[in-house]
This record gives sequence, structure tokens and C-alpha cells, in this order.
Amino acid sequence: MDAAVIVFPGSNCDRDVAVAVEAALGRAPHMVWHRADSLPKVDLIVLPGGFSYGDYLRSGAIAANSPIMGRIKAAAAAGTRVLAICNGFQIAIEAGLLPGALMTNAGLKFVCRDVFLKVERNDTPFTSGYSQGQVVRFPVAHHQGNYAADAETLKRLDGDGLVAFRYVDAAGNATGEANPNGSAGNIAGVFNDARNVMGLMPHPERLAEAALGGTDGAAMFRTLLSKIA
Amino acid sequence: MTAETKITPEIVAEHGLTRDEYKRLRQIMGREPNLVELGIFSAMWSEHCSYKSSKKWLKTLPTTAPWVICGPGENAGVVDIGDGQAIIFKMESHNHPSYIEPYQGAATGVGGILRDVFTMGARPIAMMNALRFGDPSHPKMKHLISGVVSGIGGYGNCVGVPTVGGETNFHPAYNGNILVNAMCVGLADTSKIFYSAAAGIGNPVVYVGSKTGRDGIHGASMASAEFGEDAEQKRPTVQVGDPFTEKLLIEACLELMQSDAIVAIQDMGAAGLTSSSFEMADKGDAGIELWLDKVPTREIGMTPYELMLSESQERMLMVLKPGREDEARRVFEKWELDFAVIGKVTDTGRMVLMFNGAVAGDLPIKPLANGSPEYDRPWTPTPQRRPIVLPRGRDDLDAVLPALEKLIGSPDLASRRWIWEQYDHMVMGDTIGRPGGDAAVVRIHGTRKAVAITTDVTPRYCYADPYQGGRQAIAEVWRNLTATGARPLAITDCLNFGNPEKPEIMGQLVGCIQGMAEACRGLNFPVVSGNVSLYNETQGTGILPTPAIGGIGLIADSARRADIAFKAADHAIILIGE
Amino acid sequence: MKARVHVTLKPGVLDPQGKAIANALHGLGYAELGDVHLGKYIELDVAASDAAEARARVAEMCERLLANTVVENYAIEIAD
Amino acid sequence: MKARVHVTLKPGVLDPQGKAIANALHGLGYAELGDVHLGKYIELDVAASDAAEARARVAEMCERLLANTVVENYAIEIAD
Ligand SMILES: Nc1ncnc2c1ncn2[C@@H]1O[C@H](COP(=O)(O)OP(=O)(O)O)[C@@H](O)[C@H]1O
Repeated sequence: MDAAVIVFPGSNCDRDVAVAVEAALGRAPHMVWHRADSLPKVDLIVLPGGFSYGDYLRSGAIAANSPIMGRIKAAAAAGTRVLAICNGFQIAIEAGLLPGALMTNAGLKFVCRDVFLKVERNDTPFTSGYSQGQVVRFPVAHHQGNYAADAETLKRLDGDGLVAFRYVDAAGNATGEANPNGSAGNIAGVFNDARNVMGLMPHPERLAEAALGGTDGAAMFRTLLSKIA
Repeated sequence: MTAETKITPEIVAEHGLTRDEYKRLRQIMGREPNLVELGIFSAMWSEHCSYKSSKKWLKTLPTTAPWVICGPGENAGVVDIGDGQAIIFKMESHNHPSYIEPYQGAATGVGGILRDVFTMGARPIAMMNALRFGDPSHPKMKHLISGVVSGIGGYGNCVGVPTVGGETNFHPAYNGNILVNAMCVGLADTSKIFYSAAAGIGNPVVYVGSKTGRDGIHGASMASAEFGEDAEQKRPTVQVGDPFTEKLLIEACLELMQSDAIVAIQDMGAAGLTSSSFEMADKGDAGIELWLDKVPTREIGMTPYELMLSESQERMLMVLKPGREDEARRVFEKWELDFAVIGKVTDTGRMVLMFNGAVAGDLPIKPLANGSPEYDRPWTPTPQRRPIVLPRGRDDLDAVLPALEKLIGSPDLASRRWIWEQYDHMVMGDTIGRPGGDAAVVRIHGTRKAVAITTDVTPRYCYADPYQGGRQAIAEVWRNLTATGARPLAITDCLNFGNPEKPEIMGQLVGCIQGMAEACRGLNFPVVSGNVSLYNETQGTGILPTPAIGGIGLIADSARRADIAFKAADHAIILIGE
Repeated sequence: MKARVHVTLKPGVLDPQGKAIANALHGLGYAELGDVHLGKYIELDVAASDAAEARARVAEMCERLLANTVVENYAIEIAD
Repeated sequence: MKARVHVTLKPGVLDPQGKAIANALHGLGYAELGDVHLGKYIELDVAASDAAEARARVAEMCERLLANTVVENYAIEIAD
């Protein structure tokens, strides 16, 4: 197994996620500058959080046009796993790797706090470390994480099982209060059709170590990077 | 205005120089200054840059300890935390700009303090902010509060440095003059600390970062002038921050600092190119020749006056070793930042400003720096006031519970969660003590060590008794740090006061500093950096004396830190102290 | 040539910012106010041999970067 | 009545977003592109007896909320 973290100008969770990847993998991932001519041969590509290009114009929009995104799309089409976190999710959506759009939070403010998420399905490489319906705790830290899509897309996401995580309360109920940003259907993360690309607003890497106050995020990196036949 | 403008008493007054100061300027120059030179003197001798009212008293603060690597005088203070590592930290005010434009004022305050820290070779690892607002029901206050908080978040979140805490008070004395103090803490290797003294005759002087525009020209003198009714008129002097460029600037500077190409480096803060170039030359006992037409600009037709005094953000000045320009240029171009060689170090002891081949200004460096005014302003001690509330025993629960409710509901004690949830306090993955406790705790990446960080002062104590208030603030910072299990190391401060030309205000400043100094000496808790913000008044009414203190401490083993949460039922609760 | 681009949310897409502005203005006493919508306004200087060419290039920029056509519409005006 | 408001940065004020957009478009090969400026576009429904009244009220809203007149200019159009 091998992993790469893509670094855009303004990425700022690149090191954080590299730490979590290294803890799971036993060695550091490749850090790939957005202008690199090629992608190393890897099993997992991570689009990290941060403020690529300052979130100017629309978060993720400018980074989505980086040349490296063409290579990432090709790799994703060939089955390479792509984990897109926070600003990485915004970039993946803008690049068309994932459906929908991420709008300004309904509360209009940046929000940084722990949230509870429900694991919608555990038969994917991203979520097999969790049990079906498990409630996990990850932090969010974003200003534009309000997931939106047209009614048809939302229906398809539900019907095809493409929702990865939903915001819930501690008891697992997808209530309005549990939703930190107004996302449609309390959607916190989604898959592509082939389920080898997953984007989510919350940060699994921020609670992947007991010293940081929780380890729920660690299982995602562990399962993603464990050798599977 | 052009360089040929005749210098009239009105123009001198507009530049905030007194008659005596202007006389001294003429003596130093040996002639009438031109407008560019006058502007430079005015900026360098402003309260903001020269500390002319406070210098005498700041010297009385203890600044040394075996673990202090660099005390006040550089961009930030440096303390040793063992294993070849150092913490570099400082606090700074951005009060006046934040009152005029809360979002941008607070944002650029964060940007400025970040630059003070990474200029010295440190990667910023945490930020704090100490905020004082007026009465929450004051018509302007809601706008100011939300603007300041979102400005701090907007900048810090984007740059990717966690904002891990701070303090927030409300008092009508700040109705017309809010306080926005920001603190930044960085981590460096002791072998790679960068200072600002220019050296090496002929070495290139290099400009990096954003382009220069007509931002904030005269901001430095604005920050030193009491607010009057015309505050609104001064609006165009507000600068706009670009946190994205700052993030690139941090990465580019830290990348170049991995090499040994840099001789000296200084950020362009208040009074921009003027203060940075003069400070670098003064510290290095050198001269500098600047080629102002080489400065990257974003507007056309900028004059030498504007180029020297612009306060455009996200810019740095460096002296490089000879022949290292191309290597440095490559780093900055990779990060899509401007890079220009704009001058050279000389042995003349003078600042010579060239513009399109002609001399636009020529000033002696030492006499200007050493000759900056220093005042021993008259001061009167604050009269002893009788306590307003006398403590008296109450054991009737009927009275206690409503009182408690009232306290918890007061703006000063209410939860600050709504503030710190707007700040990314976890980015960088090392915040192990999040906001909500006495001090925040941030791990030293990849080690067992951690730093505890806090800010504190209780202005009403300082108002009642400056000396005791100053002492108390230091003691509380000390307690906040020790409550996490940290050994307190050093403090930075931001001394916010009213008009020092009034003896009673000067008395508050003196009293607070004396109290701080005594407590610092008693605790072996030196002051290694700081900032003074005076003239915090509106139409003659001063703020409460507010010496905000930022402290840091070291936790040797972060697994053994303490926090405020009760852990389980049946644990004993122990009260320590009198 | 100068191009002026308006980027607006598609009808039916939730506009939390527009709603918040409307609420704030109602709070300030503007009872006469109905809906508010917030969009972007972008001015671009483009070199082109004629307005049609400029429009075509700017439309391409909109599709590729300036607008998120999943949720946004754009309109282009070209001035001389 | 419909009011259309354009809020733009005052000349000379740093426009980090405009700069970033221009760089991005240059990177995508639009060499013909010069400066880019990003502003806000706000549509408001207002009840007013005539255009002059509507304009006056919207100007007040701009001063009080919609524009940050420290760094921004605004322009109002009224269409019915
Ligand atoms: N402006 C601010 N920015 C970030 N955190 C803040 C701010 N003001 C207060 N806090 C945080 O809120 C918590 C409570 O603050 P405060 O009431 O001042 O605590 P205390 O009275 O214990 O010093 C602290 O953890 C503090 O760091």
C-alpha cells in the first residue's frame, strides 16, 4: 500500500492528514505539489483540508482546475481510492469527481466543533472499520459545507446508497440541531458511483489519536491502508 | 503633494510632529527636509514606532532569565524549551483600525503578528486574542463584535494556524475605542533563528510578498492620534488583508530559511518600508540604498512618499548573502509571490532613496533612530479608591442563587463558545487543550512536550489600583499556566492606555508597569516582547487601563497535563490558597 | 474590452446569505422588503477582436471557473 | 419593484480575490485577460410608491448594511 497527499497553495491540513496516514501505514505518504508532472503510483490519494487559493471566488473552484486534477480523475476512473476531506471535498465536487455542491453554512459563520456522524454503510473501503449505523465523532471546521443538490440527485444518492455519513445527534438521530451547516438530508459525506471516491466535510484525521481527545477517525485510515487481497 | 512641496508649519502639524520635534529634525538633517523625509521622520517618531512616552518605564521590566534567548527589541521574544527548540512569541494591538473597519482591522492585526513571529524563523503554531468591547447594547457594538470575531477567524483559519483561546470583556469605557490584541506563538530551532540586523556591505536588499499599493498611508500616525469626530473621514487608510498570500509567504520564507541565504529579515509592519529598512540598518550599524522604482506596485504613479509609507500587507524585507538572489527568487516564484532586489547595504550610515535615477531622500540613520524623542511625561499616582462593594458574609441561599444566575448571565462571564467555534482551534493537529480551560495546551509536534498559552488582565482592577492590577494580571497568567501543569516561562504584553499626555493616564501606565515588574521579578517570569497602544480615547474619555498579558509555559510530558474537567463522581475537591 | 458577468443562484437553490440579509434588513425596520438574492459580479478586461469573440471566451471562463453551473447561472455583457 | 445593487471595491483597495481569479484564468491559458475584479450583486424586492422612493430606501440599506462604505462603492438600479 502507498498513499499520496496532494498539496495545493493554501492547503493547511496536509501535514495533519499525513500524520494520520503515517500512523496507519507505518511510513510517510508522498506529498505531491499541485504542479507535479505526474502522480506517484499509489493506492490512496488524499485531497486535504485547508483554504486552497484562499477559498477565493468559491471554495475549491480554483484548485479544481489545477493540472494535477486531470491525473487524479484518471486515477480515480481507474479505481484508485480518493479521500477528499473538507476543502478536499470542495475541490472534488468542483472538479466533478463527486455530485452536488457545497454552499455557505446556513448559519453564515465558520464553525469548528466536534459533531456526531452516522456511518450509512460499512461495506466500502472507507468505512469498513466501522459497524453499520455506528455513531462516530469527528470535528468540523468550515465555512462552506452546506451540501446541496437538486431533488433528483438527492433521491439518487439515497436510492443508490451513495451517502457516506450524515450529521446526527449522540443517539444517532439526524435532527436539525445536529446539522452544523444546513446540509440537505444532513449529508456530511458522499461516494461516487463506484465508491472508490469519498468526500466529507468533517475531519477524521483530527480525532485519530487519543491525545487529541478521540480515536474515531483512526479506523478510516487503518482500513483504507490495510492490505486487502 | 510632491517632493518639491514646501514644508509649511501646517504640513508639519499634519504629520503629527511637535515644534520641538521638527526643530530637532532640522538639526539632524542640517537642512529643511523634503516631504519624503518629513514623512519618514513622522512615522519613525510616532508613538507607535518610537515608544516615546513609554520607553522610560518599559526599561524597568525584567527581561532576562537563563532560558531567554532574545528579549524585547527584535520582532518577537525567544525562549529556550530544550532539545534545541525555541518558542518565539509576541502580542500586538490593532485597536484603531478595528474600530474603523472591524473585519479588516482585526484580520490585518492577525496577519501582522503572524509575520512578527515567522520573520524570526518560527513556524506559527498557535494564536490567541484579547478583546475588549463596549456595552453590548451600544448601537455600534454588535457590528464591531461580529466584524472583529469574523475577521480574526477569517484570517487565522485561512492561514491554518489554530486560534486556541483568548479573553473577551465588555465595559462602556470601550464604547468608542474597542481593543483588539492578537498574540502569536511559533516554534523554531535554536540554531535557525533569524534577526533583523543588516550586514555585509554590498549585500542585496530584497523585497518579497505582495505588491505595494496606497494602503494605510499614515496608518502609523493614525494609530497614535486620539480619535475625534473626524474618525470617519480617515476611512480610506484601512488596509485589506490577504490571508492566502500570507500563507504562501510563511511557506516561502520558511523554505528559504532552510538554506543559509538570508543575512537579515524583517516584516513590513506599521510604516512599511520606512520602519523595516531603518530598523535593519540601525541594528546592523549599516547604511542602505533603496531603489524605489524597483518596488513592485499594484497601482500606477506611486510616489517615493507613498512607497516609503504604504502599509500594504503581506510584505517582507530581507538582506541576502551575495549571489544568492536567484536561489531565493526561485523559492518565491514557486509560491507565486513577488520578488525584487530593491537596494543594497552600504557603509555610509545613511538611508539613500533613489527614484528613477534621482535622489528622493537622504537621511542619517543613527541620529534619526537615537534622536527619536523620549519623554518623561508627568504622572500622578492613581488615588486610592475605597472598594465599592464591601465583602460581607451571606449564607442565605435565597440570595445566592439569583446572584449566581445573574453572574452567569452577564456578558463578562457568559460562555465564549460562540467566539471560539468560529476559530479553527484544531488545525495542525496538536491542540490537546482546547479553548474552554484556563490555558490552551498545544503539543510541540513530534515530541512529548507541550506549551501552555494564556492571555489575561482584569481592567477594572487596574482602574481601581494600577499597581495591584498589574501585579494581579501577571499572577493570574502564572496561575492559568500552572493549572495545566506547565512551568511558566515568559510573557509578552500589550499595554493599552489612554492619552499619556494626561498625568492621571500616565500614572495608570506607570502604576501598572510597576506592579507587573514586581510580580515578574518575584516569579522569575520575564517579559520578552510586547507592544504599547496609547491614545485609546474618544472625545476625551479614556479606556480602562488594560495591560493585556500573554504568557507561555512548558509542559515536559504532555501525557501528564491537567485540565479543568471534573473526571468522576466521588473524587475529592480541594481548594488551595487563601 | 470590458466584460461584466453576473453569477446568480439558480431558482430553487437555497440562498442562506440572501435570506440572512433580508432578515437583517427586516430587523432594521425595512418592512417593505421582500426577497433578497445575493450573487457575484465580476468585471474582466479582455482583449478580443470583437464583442462576439469576447463573449465566447468569457462564456468559456464562466463554464470552466467563474460559475458553478450545478447551482449557478451566469449572464455576460460586453461593453465596447 | 426590483432593485439591483452592485457593490464593488473602491479603486485602489486590494482585491485579493480578483487577483487570484486572474491568475487562475491565466493558468488556464487565457492570455488575453487583463485585470479581474470581484464584487457583489444583490437583487431586492421592495414595495415603494415610486422609483425615487425605492432608490432612496435602498441607498439607505446600502449605507447601513449592504455595502461596507469604508472600502466599497455601491450602485443602484431600479426596475419595476
Ligand atoms: N476572544 C477569544 N478568542 C478565543 N477564545 C476565547 C476568547 N475569549 C475567551 N476565550 C476562551 O473562552 C474560555 C473562557 O474565557 P474566560 O471567561 O476569559 O476564562 P477565564 O475567566 O477562566 O479566564 C477560555 O478558554 C478562553 O480561552
